[in-house]
Amino acid sequence: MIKVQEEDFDIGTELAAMTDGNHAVGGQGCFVGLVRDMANAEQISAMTLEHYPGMTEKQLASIEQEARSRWPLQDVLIIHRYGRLEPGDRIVLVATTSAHRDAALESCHFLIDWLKTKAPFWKLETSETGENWVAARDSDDDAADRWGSDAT
Amino acid sequence: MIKVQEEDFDIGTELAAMTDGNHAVGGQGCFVGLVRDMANAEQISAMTLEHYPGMTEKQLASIEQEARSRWPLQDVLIIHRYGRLEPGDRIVLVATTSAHRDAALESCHFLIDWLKTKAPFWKLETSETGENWVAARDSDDDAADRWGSDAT
Amino acid sequence: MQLLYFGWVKTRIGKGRESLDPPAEIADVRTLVEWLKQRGDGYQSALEDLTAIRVAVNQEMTDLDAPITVGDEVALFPPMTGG
Amino acid sequence: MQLLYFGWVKTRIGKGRESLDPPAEIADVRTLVEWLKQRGDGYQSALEDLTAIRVAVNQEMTDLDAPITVGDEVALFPPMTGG
Repeated sequence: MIKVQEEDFDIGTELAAMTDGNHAVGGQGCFVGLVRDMANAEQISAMTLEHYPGMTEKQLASIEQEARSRWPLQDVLIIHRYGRLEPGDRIVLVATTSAHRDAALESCHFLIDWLKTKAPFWKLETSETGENWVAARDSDDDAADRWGSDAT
Repeated sequence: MIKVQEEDFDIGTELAAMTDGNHAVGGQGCFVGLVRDMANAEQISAMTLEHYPGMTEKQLASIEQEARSRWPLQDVLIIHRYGRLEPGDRIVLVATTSAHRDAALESCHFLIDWLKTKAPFWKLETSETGENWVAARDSDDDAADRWGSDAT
Repeated sequence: MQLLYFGWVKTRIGKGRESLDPPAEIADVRTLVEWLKQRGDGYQSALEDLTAIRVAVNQEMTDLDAPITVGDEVALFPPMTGG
Repeated sequence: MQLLYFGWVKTRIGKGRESLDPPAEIADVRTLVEWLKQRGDGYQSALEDLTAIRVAVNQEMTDLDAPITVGDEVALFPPMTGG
């Protein structure tokens, strides 16, 4: 399931909804990304996430499908926020359920790695010195690449 | 932090407590283990976890320390339940926070792999055919071994 | 043709969206971008370094060689920074 | 000496804990286990396959060659199945 939203989310509610009543789940992996207060030694007061409505949902759905094709997953959840966030705010939640722990944890790692470079979001950081678009990092490309390329 | 308890836990509350007020956290990884309703093609009605009070807490603390020595973690939480559980019930929660996503996710994977073979718990499955102690699996030993051996 | 800009491409061009009618001979993204660069300093600055530009046509990722036609939605943006 | 049994070791011996005074010449876990096996069929069955037995002395993991003394807490159990 894909959710692209401005509002915060409740991790406990979201994770419980994936497992309630499904007694075939042996493991649930999850990752939560949060806004840090420091970037390049500068104090950040806000991070504004811009995205490409329409394409974002399609890309996230495609990334979900890719994860499902690679691991035996029972459920996949991606929640990605946009708009103005502050340090400590949650940005993104990815969670997967599987009969097996390796599938759950590896697929979470895959999802967040691919989101970094393949989900159409752009981050604008606000600090004392002004506004600054966050640059894509080579290390994020490398992290995405280690999973190989899209099957499609 | 280590908690060994009979009661269930609330994932949302536990995860939020690790990040609230700490604006240096960039990523939080977590894994939840649940009781499955099938084992070796048999329907399971209950799983009873026995543990070694005193030693359990020591072992979990030692596993937490090992994770902290291997990754730059800001916080580590391990909650492990004991007693009688039913299919769908939560057994264990591991969660870590770090400035970086790789550290958070890899350390969660490490923690659950080591818990499987190094935490003094034993599982008794109840099915229609009676009670059966869950046998340790070679694949769990292999999973623990891939992280190398204890530094101590 | 609907044109969308995101991230610093948007900031430099000074708008996030516009509707334009490029000349009929513009048949791929690369020639569209060259045409846009002649529209002013903002476009010139935004589209100067083509290695930093990512392209989506009708909400699908593609590249500068992608063919385009009148009714397409073409988006130009820097590398994505999701997650 | 406090003896603790878990998992199927406990089930086969028929109890989870007991206090015993082994003879003075029993100075390591291996000889303790051999002595226990003479106490009855339950012990014999539980401790038959030593490769399946794990050992903790005073709540620290160790092995059959570990030395033991009178006041120790010795635990015998199958491989752990946590998580």
